[in-house]
Amino acid sequence: MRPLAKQNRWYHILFFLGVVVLFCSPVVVLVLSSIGPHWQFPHLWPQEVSWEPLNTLWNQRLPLLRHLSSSIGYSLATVATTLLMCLTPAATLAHSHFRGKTLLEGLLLTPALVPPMTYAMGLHVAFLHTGLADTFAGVVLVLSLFSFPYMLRPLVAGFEQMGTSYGQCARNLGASRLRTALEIELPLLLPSILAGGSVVFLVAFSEYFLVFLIGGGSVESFTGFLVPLLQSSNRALASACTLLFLLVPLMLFAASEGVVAAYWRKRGAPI
Amino acid sequence: SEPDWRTKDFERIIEAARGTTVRWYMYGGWPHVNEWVDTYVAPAMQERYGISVKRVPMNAPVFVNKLINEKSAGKDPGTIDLVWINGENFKATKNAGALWGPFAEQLPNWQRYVDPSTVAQDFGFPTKGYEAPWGRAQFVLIYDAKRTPNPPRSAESLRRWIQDHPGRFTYPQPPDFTGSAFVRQLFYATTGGHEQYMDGFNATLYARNAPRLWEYLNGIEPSLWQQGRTYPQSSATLDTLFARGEVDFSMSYHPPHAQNKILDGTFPASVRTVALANNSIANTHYTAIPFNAPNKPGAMVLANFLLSPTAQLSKYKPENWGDFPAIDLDRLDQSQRRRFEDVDLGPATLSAETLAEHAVPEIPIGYLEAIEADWKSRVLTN
Amino acid sequence: MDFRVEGVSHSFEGQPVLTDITCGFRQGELFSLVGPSGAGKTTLLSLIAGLLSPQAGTIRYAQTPDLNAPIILVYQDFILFPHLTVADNVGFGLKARKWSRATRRNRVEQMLRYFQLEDKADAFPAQLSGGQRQRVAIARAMVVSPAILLLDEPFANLDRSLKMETARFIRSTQREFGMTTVAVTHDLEEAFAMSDRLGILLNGRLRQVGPPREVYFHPQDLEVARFLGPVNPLTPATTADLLPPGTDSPSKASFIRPEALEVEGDANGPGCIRDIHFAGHYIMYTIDLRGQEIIVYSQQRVLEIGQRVRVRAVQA
Amino acid sequence: MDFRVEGVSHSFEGQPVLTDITCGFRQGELFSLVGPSGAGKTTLLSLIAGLLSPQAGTIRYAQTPDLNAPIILVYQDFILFPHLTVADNVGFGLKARKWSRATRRNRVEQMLRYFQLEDKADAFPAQLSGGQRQRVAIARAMVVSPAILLLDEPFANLDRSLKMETARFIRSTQREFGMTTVAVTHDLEEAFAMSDRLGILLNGRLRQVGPPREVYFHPQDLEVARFLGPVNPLTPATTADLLPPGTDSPSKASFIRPEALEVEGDANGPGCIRDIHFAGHYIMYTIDLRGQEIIVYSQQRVLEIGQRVRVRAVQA
Amino acid sequence: MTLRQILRLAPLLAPFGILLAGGVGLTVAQSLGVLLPVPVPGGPLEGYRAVLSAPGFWETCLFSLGVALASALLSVATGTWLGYALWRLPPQMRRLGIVYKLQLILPHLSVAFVVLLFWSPTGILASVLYQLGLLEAPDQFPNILYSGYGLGMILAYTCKGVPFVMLLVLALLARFDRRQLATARMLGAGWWQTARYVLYPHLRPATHTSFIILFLYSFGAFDIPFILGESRPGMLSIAVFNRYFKSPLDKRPEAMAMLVIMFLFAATFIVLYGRIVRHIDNAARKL
Ligand SMILES: Nc1ncnc2c1ncn2[C@@H]1O[C@H](COP(=O)(O)OP(=O)(O)OP(=O)(O)O)[C@@H](O)[C@H]1O
Ligand SMILES: Nc1ncnc2c1ncn2[C@@H]1O[C@H](COP(=O)(O)OP(=O)(O)OP(=O)(O)O)[C@@H](O)[C@H]1O
Ligand SMILES: [Mg+2]
Ligand SMILES: [Mg+2]
Repeated sequence: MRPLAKQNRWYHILFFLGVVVLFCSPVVVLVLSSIGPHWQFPHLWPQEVSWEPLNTLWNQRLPLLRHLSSSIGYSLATVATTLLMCLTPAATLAHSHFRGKTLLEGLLLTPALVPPMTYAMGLHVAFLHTGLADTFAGVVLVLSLFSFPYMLRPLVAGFEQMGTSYGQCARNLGASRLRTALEIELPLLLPSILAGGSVVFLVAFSEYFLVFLIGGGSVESFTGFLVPLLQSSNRALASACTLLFLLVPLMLFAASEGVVAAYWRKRGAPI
Repeated sequence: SEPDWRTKDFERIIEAARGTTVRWYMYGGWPHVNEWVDTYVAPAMQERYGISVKRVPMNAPVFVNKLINEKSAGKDPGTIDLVWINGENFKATKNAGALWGPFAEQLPNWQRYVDPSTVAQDFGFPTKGYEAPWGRAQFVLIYDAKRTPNPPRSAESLRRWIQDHPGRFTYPQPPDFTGSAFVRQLFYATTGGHEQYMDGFNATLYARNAPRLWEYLNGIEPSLWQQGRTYPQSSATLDTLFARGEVDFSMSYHPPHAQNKILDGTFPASVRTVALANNSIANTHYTAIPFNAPNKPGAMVLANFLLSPTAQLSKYKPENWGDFPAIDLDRLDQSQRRRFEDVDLGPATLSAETLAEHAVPEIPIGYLEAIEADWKSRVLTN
Repeated sequence: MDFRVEGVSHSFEGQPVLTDITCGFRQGELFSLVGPSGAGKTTLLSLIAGLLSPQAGTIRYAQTPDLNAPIILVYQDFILFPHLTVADNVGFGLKARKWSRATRRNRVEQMLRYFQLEDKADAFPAQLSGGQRQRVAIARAMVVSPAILLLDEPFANLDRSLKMETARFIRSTQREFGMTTVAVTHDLEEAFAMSDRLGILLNGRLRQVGPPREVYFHPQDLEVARFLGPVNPLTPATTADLLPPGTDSPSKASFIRPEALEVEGDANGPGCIRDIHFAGHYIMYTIDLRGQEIIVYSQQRVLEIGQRVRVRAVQA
Repeated sequence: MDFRVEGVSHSFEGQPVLTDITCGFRQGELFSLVGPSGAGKTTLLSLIAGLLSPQAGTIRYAQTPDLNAPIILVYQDFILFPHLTVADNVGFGLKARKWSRATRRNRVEQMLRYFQLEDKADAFPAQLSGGQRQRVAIARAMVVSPAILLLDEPFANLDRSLKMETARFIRSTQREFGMTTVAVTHDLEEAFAMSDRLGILLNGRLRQVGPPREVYFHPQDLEVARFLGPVNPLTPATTADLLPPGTDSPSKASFIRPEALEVEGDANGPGCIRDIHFAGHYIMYTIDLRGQEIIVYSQQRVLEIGQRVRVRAVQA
Repeated sequence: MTLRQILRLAPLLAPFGILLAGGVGLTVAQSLGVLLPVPVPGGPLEGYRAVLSAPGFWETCLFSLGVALASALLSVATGTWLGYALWRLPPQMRRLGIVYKLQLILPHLSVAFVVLLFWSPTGILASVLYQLGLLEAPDQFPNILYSGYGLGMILAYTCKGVPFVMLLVLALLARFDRRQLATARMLGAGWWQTARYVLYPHLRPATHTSFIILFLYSFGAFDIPFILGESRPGMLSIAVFNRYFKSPLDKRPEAMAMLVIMFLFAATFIVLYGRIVRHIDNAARKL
């Protein structure tokens, strides 16, 4: 038995480099192919550099920014909505037992996992009748409806792990339900919320069909810009656009991750 | 309530449209087209009519579904003023009653410059004035003159070329738009030309002729890319394979496509196009107005502007787009016509005359559906 | 606040854990609940705190517990909020009572000083030692002046002097505010020393309730007596040896405690020392007295294993 | 296995927790580590177990620990595997040693019987009481016969009889297999009773190491003495009252333990009873002796608060 | 279920009910030939008949299942391992390790494109091999992407799935007491025993959830097959996509029938999976 405290530094460094290469290489490739549209076998990098795609992006910067901010807006709103939708149900699913719970938990996953066309038409008709179609609220609602499973699962896991005793203890000390939720449970669930929120944000941010069908083009979206490019053969511009697309969630993740990690590190937790 | 704009004088329509916004829903995957709309159409419309044009990128199937739903829910007004549409999508929306019209023949530029016979049918489906033409496209094969100095120019020589160069050719899998058009061309070529099919779908004729097409396709299959085990799922994938040098041909339903790709750097400068002799399908693409368009006058003014010789000329220039005019050049005056003739399409795009020489019309939609369905059972799974 | 537990029973998964517990708890008293591990002590506290509902029986409070007269439970495993500092943990109950920041800070500081945690005010629970955590948990509960304070093993992780100080603090606060305290403990000495009454829970039944001396000296039966400390059963044979000649074997008390015996070296004595355990302020002798094992606590330091001795009851 | 801790220091976030600890641990001994809360006891155990690397100093083992001679630490908060049953928790180490299912089951059953956990074999940790969890943790460690067993507060949640039995079990297994045991405990009585040697850790320094009696009766200084139990400092004034006339105030021992004193009612005595604490097998009197507070442990039951008394050292 | 529980679940049950009733309801109706935008001839079950009897339908189903299964298994295994290994790294490296999220963010279409760029015979790997002198021409490069086994799609789905699993796993590990690992090590447990009995039970919620999600998602999504899909056999999702988006409206009942079938499959799969996993875990619980 080698002393537990001794950790193999070289193994760690090698592994870390491996992870970095593995996960960064696609981005490097995207960068290269965005400036080298005519990059071909057997060259390891583009032989000639073209700034054309970046130029195009620059020319489109105003509409791009508009679309981008609209996308960020409804994606964040979706994260908030799913969080609100999922909190009490997740606590209930984690802490109580009833017949058919597993079944219900499973069924609640389905919206995220079947093609959106499965319910898109029906929802659109329903939204048309309620006046939600072509509105920001409608887009947020439809995105929440199909991305909530990504929030629900981490939350249920988080609640299960947290157990009931913290909540009980806080209530016992006289805290109201709201204070208990806000000051005790939410901070403890932060890693789970972050995990769920990241995925929900991404799913909402990347969704194309539903945003267009329900938002009807009056709610602008960056994917409306990106997806046709990705589907076309203009790889260079598509790559450049993808990089731009990458930027927003990346900054958001880095920021939230940093904040949460600092929060827990300070508190002596192993994050 | 809204006046019936179909009966109104166009001057009044322009008047009513002044100061409004037109939301134009169109395919957004071609950056140069987007740019042309944003930097040419929109300012011109603003300047001439005080109309602000808002381009909304949206794939046709999405707005088709949206319109059909809005129709069944009776939502009026909607959000779409004008759409870029043709073929099956036009048929679907028209059949669902989701289009407004007829309006096309009312447009001054339609009356002045359009040859009605060329736009009476869209894939064999009567347009009845529910859509206004604004461009023309034609099918071409794309090759690299450096790699393939002598490209085949007929179905027969193509077959030989493929068999001589195993693994270097493929086509997108129908129902991909481009792949499907390629198969339709071969249908014409292997069964004795297009004329016989122009009167609408004839099942017995189809049953008699189709086997020859399957024979051709199955004949080349073993020599295709990946031994024909698999086909690219989209023409974009085929473009990529071609650009990376995995196959020697790409194809497009847009003659300037190769030139555009050279300009944006995807294809090398030595890329050229070729049309199959006397057998290159051409079609027209259109604009249409949804039944619940909130700004019908504005949409009509835009559709009319797009048909104007200036707009058509601008669109025709390869640095803008290179899309072929939908208007009949014979109806233009001399100087206008000269300007069209003077446009240098670029080395990769075939000239208008060459294309016109080999152009054949699209097949009625019934054949298209039959071919796409049978391609699966006769070519793919056999 | 006084309250009554009436005929309460509880079981987990069909296994009865508490059976028919009935007991009144008096305003302001310090009641210690003792019993072997797994007897159901924690369960009883949870029932009183209202965290579990009794499956049978009721618990009647003299007045409905509320924010001003709360019932507070200090958990056996503390349940400190890991994301709050020590100061915030302690101040949590005050915050819930909407105390202003300044008064809260004052009160918390005072509390921390009392529990010798001033220098840990800004530490997080993960950075504390076991005993420090326990003190934070107790401070967090005491700070809101509960009407009923329930302590689950409040001293388990404290060293002797902290234990005594904490006990003293609980005792004095409790007296001052008249808060009824129920403490579960394994430390019988502490329980004897600080409680007004003791309750002995064996196998899910409350076997005896009473002031410490009464319970210690007049246990209801041998089982209770044994639980409270080692006992030497009095058989007719040993009685003769242990009690002064002429004393009758007392009819009621059928045993004698180790500390009530005295041991003396005597080469002709009837006993023989089997084992010696040094336990600090006393020494435990295990003595073989004509075949029966007798335990004696004594200050005698000179005896050795194997030595022959005489054992006698002390005159109190 | 014997091992040496040599000049070990450790600090958390710049705060020194252990300073220059040097101590040899002998093969097969039971070493108790005592010290106030936060003294660094847990930290020292973690260092010995190799869970932390010392920031200065080294720990030398007589032989490299391995599967057949493992070092096992039983945590203060147990760290049971929450998803395994009690039996699986206990059998975990045996499985790692590739014991067959049948022999494993036998051994585990035997262990559980020993710790009175047979009926909890299929329960999960969450369904156990505090003491039951503690026993599972100890059983899980003992079952693999570690060469070095490190126990962090092994008795904190056990009642007296379980505590004694567990101590006895550890003691006998430990003797049998010659496993070196280091136990952190707050229960001084238990530490005195069962350990071969005691180490006293105050403020991160190992202040004294020795057999219990030596440490108890010859503490190195007053601080150590105080930690081990209440002391009555001997001033010239009190010496006269407490010691038999003619005895010189001993030069070395400057204090006297409460159990070395005797108290007697005496209407003219110099002392006055201030406080009485009943603690089971003894009673603690706090006596005001000419203005100085003196603590006496006694069996005397008849005295009352306010009564005048005389206090004297007992003859041992 | 008590009323209280229902009330507490209501924030999800209500929207889920709307989704089912409103959304899936119309789909079911249209699959049965009613409420269609344009009337379509044929009986109510015509759509289902056409779908089930389409050439190669079952083959397509099996192939889609295979691709989904392989990519989900691969993602869960790799993602769990990588997540755990990342968590074990020293804090500074662990913090930088969030680069794993890059691939989580990349749209599926981009990932497909990147896979194509890497693995095609004229791709980056081939170029590297060429530069190393191990390859003379692209056609010597092993045929990976379009070999008929769906390897390209499996690769792409795995690229997307691994960071997803890592995200969930790391969220759970954030509240995992490292001393459990230390205890297992002290007791002599090897790599497998620790993983199986200490780590896995803790990560179980993440692994099972992500398996279900990744499996069903790759079964039904069409972004990646759009670029890396093959023709023989094709992916079920592409068949749906084509019927829905690329066919005339009279194919709507067929498209809807396929969607209904996929929905039912997803629901059945989830239920069965839950049963099977519970069974396996219970059986394995006895050490
Ligand atoms: N959630 C539960 N599920 C099943 N059994 C339980 C549960 N909680 C407690 N028990 C069982 O109930 C009995 C009493 O538990 P309890 O915690 O009240 O004991 P305790 O007297 O506090 O013991 P200790 O002194 O060891 O803490 C024990 O046998 C325990 O195993
Ligand atoms: N992870 C940590 N970060 C910062 N400080 C710590 C950490 N762990 C322990 N400490 C501090 O180190 C000191 C010694 O802690 P340790 O746990 O060794 O004490 P202990 O002697 O075991 O106390 P107890 O008897 O209360 O368990 C304490 O003051 C504690 O606050
Ligand atoms: Mg308990
Ligand atoms: Mg400790």
